[in-house]
Amino acid sequence: MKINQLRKIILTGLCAAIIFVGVSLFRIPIPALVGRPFIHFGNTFAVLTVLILGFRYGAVAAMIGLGLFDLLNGYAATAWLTVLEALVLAAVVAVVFKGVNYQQKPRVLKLYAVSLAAGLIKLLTSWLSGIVESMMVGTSFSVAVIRAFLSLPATLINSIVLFLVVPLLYVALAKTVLQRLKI
Amino acid sequence: MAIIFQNVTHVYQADGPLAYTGLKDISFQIRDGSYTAIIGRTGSGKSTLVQHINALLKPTAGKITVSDHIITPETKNKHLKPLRKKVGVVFQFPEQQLFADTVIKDISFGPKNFGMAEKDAEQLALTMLKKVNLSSELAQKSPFELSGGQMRRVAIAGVLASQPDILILDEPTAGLDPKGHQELMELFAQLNRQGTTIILISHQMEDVAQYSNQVLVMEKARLIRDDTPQAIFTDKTFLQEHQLLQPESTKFARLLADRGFKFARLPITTADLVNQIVKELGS
Amino acid sequence: MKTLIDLKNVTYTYDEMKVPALSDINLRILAHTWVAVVGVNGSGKSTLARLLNGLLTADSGDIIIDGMALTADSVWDIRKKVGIIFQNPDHQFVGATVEDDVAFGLENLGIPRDQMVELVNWALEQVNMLEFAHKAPQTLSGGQKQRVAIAGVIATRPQIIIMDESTSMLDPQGRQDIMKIMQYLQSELGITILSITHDMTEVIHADQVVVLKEGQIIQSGSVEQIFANPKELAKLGLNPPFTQQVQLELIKQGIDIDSKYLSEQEMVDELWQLYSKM
Amino acid sequence: MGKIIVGRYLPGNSLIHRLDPRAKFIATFIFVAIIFLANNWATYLALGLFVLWAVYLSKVSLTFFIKGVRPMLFLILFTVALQIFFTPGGNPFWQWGILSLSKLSIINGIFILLRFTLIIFISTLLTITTTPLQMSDAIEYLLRPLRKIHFPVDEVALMLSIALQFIPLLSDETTKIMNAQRARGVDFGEGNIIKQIKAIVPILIPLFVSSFNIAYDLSIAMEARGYNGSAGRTKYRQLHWQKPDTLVLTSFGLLTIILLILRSY
Ligand SMILES: Nc1ncnc2c1ncn2[C@@H]1O[C@H](COP(=O)(O)OP(=O)(O)OP(=O)(O)O)[C@@H](O)[C@H]1O
Ligand SMILES: Nc1ncnc2c1ncn2[C@@H]1O[C@H](COP(=O)(O)OP(=O)(O)OP(=O)(O)O)[C@@H](O)[C@H]1O
Ligand SMILES: [Mg+2]
Ligand SMILES: [Mg+2]
Repeated sequence: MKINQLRKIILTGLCAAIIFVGVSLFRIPIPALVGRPFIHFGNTFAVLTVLILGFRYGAVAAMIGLGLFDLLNGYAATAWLTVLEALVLAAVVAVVFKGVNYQQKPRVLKLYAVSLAAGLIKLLTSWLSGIVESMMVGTSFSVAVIRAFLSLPATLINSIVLFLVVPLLYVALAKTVLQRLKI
Repeated sequence: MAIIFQNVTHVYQADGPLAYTGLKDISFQIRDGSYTAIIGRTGSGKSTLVQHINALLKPTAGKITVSDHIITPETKNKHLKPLRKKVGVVFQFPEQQLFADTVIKDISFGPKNFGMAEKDAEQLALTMLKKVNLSSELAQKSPFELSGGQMRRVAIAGVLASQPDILILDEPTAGLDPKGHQELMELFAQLNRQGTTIILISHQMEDVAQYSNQVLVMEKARLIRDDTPQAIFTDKTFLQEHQLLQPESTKFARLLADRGFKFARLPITTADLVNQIVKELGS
Repeated sequence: MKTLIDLKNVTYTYDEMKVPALSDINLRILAHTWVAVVGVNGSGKSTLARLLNGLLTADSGDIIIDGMALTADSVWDIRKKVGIIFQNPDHQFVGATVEDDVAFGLENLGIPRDQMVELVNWALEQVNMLEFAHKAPQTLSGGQKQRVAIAGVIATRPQIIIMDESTSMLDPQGRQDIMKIMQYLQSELGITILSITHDMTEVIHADQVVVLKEGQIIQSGSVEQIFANPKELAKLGLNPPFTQQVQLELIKQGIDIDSKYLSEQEMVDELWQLYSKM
Repeated sequence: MGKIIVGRYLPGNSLIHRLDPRAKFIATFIFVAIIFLANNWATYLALGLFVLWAVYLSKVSLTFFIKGVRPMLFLILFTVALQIFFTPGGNPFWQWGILSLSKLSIINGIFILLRFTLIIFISTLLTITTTPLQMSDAIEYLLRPLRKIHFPVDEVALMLSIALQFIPLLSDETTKIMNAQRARGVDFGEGNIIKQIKAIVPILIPLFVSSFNIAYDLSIAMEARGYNGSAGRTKYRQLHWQKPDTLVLTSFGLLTIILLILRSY
């Protein structure tokens, strides 16, 4: 095995760990009337990972990082939904990143296009998985749709943060470490 | 900048199933401008102890006074900035906290956070670069292109840049080669001579003996001794009981003493060892 | 004694570098000896370690390990003979538990499981870590992790172990533990040790000391030979060992003491003689 | 040392703890599937008793399971309320616009509450009684059939185990870096959101740098120990499928049959 490929496999595992830590440690509580919602950076880090490692490895990292978190924290029954969401997110991010041709002509605006797409698709998949979750506990379809809608505000805030933060972090990474990384 | 600990206890994850007592009923004082060393085996609570001085950790019980700041279990996270500005910490392997794209930006990060204007902060950063023996040509380079030893210096400069009155050093030279080690220890000694209170965590008894004037010995979350280095390093039974090493010079002096050599008092530094041998042989 | 490692005119240059990291290295190491490699940061010590294990391939020259030339075909066999322990204990733990980590090298060799179980137990016993077999790495101290790394290496029964600053991140206790174990491996299992280190107290116990500077071996010999000329060493950024520091300082202060390298015991004897003559 | 626990595993030596993780995995997913068969009090009673029996066998205090429900409580009640008020049909004894309340919808709501609780209990049971390492072993094993479609199962398994192993290390590192930056005047967890988001940069970058360094060092260490891809490797750690594991799956078969019978009453 080429050492560079091994390195990339290891890095994928480590990025998955960073994503996991992004959910478990990087949390900002958001003020709300009910419950204790918080912004977490799991999805943000997942998008960054896809930008850094490309679709194949990035998607695996995202699926492992986010899926493992659910599995180890008592959300095993819905972990498969999280994993699917991660896969879709990775695919969209990878396609848009390629589409805007960032690698050839790096412009920050293009990164915002990527993160916008990521934020929107996250919104959509959260809604869909919300529906499936409700159906799993036996609500009727119309109730599932409504319920999924009403829990969107929290996802929206997360998506907005994702949209704003990904370009910021990617630029910071590109300026410091990515140039040294040869994979 | 006197520091006073009064019956300080710290319990990690106090209300979880994995509660762990990191500090148990610790009391001591550190005088303004002193050079204090903290020694003890790994896991004895040294790092836990020093993180209370700038309230990165808060006591579960007890009280800490750092000049006019008082830290108790009730202390809120707000308004800690003035304290944090006064107390600089060089953590273990500080190069692992570098993040900016240029050396100068990284060094000026602290002062800017503490409210200094960008221009002034960068000016200060250049001064600090010189202080840690790095050429000012490095200022615009990426810190990640530097060698390990240089990165360490940049990180230390970043802490010094806030011009702290108290400087906490957690094994600052671990992993450096002897030359790098020597130069940094001299830098800290110089800062101490200029009035900075220094608190050094170290496993290197030579350094402790040479530079400090007060030694705190930690064992299993307790402070088991607070004394001068001379008293501690010449107390063989104490060292043996607590599995602490003695400085090389003390060890060597003991070998000589066993053969019949007479020392006025057991030396704890190389300079003292040499002086006493010369005195004995020269007369 | 037989020659275990033989380097002939070995040169290596990293891809994007202009100057070679190692140039024209000639070095012979005898079986069952303890060799210390010293030199300032960037002098090429780690590069040497990596060449010996085939992690890097020399641009020119020959590397012969235990009579076998290191080539693309023999590299996997050579790796069985040459184990390396690296600097950072956290960055070389591969398995999820202690026993899994020790088994890693054996799994790579395709060894059947029942044989692995035996070898893992044996290796853990050698480093006194058997009782930790089921523990996860994050529950171990740095020194314990390095002991596991050693077990992982000896499980495949190598003839040479290279330590690339393996104790530099440990506390004194951990350091002592590792040194004791390595001495045991050398004397009881006959393993040849090549230790890269900045620690002079360790160097003075070596059978052979190799000094590197800017990619070249500028000295190689016994401790007495190497420390015969401390001024030269100082120029290379290397501190003399503690007793020699004292010795040099005493000479500077006008004490009439032998200027050749003295071991600790010799120093004590010499000083005692001077003392009792008065 | 040992100060970071990943996930919510609780050490123990109960029958459930000792089950093969694959059995627990499969069982959990079967359970989530057959819960769809429940449609009346009898079926819910059967499922409920089954879950409580499993909880009892795990010898884990019920409070840990209730703790698992608590963060979801709002969501559950919310869903239940929606279902109750928005399900038309039956004979509503109260109606206001599209909102209505009937005996049927209330019963329906209670069923949803039960399902929700049962799913959380069974997920929690898996999490609490299975170490992260066993989880990853089970996943690796269950992925194996994908080899047929040339899915790189071994590589993914390696990534998974590396992720698992370095989560504690990187968590620890994160805390350390946060502390170091705090000491340099950064506030985390306070002040306005924009400021807090910006404060992520000086943590994330060192974290990535660390990861690159680990990847570099670890790849060299692995190669030095003879790692040359997954081909030709033997395996030290093995899972042992035993009688109780088969029994568990059988009991799920029985449960399914019971549900099928009960649901037609
Ligand atoms: N966040 C934490 N949660 C729980 N326990 C902790 C935490 N941090 C440290 N500890 C424990 O507290 C004890 C003291 O740790 P500390 O880091 O203060 O030791 P130390 O004397 O600095 O050791 P070393 O010489 O290894 O740096 C250790 O047993 C450690 O495992
Ligand atoms: N992967 C690499 N790519 C390019 N150059 C390298 C690489 N690794 C090392 N070098 C260069 O090769 C030279 C020798 O490095 P080497 O790591 O062998 O030194 P060393 O003696 O082990 O130093 P240290 O004491 O810091 O570990 C140095 O100039 C170094 O910058
Ligand atoms: Mg410490
Ligand atoms: Mg090296």
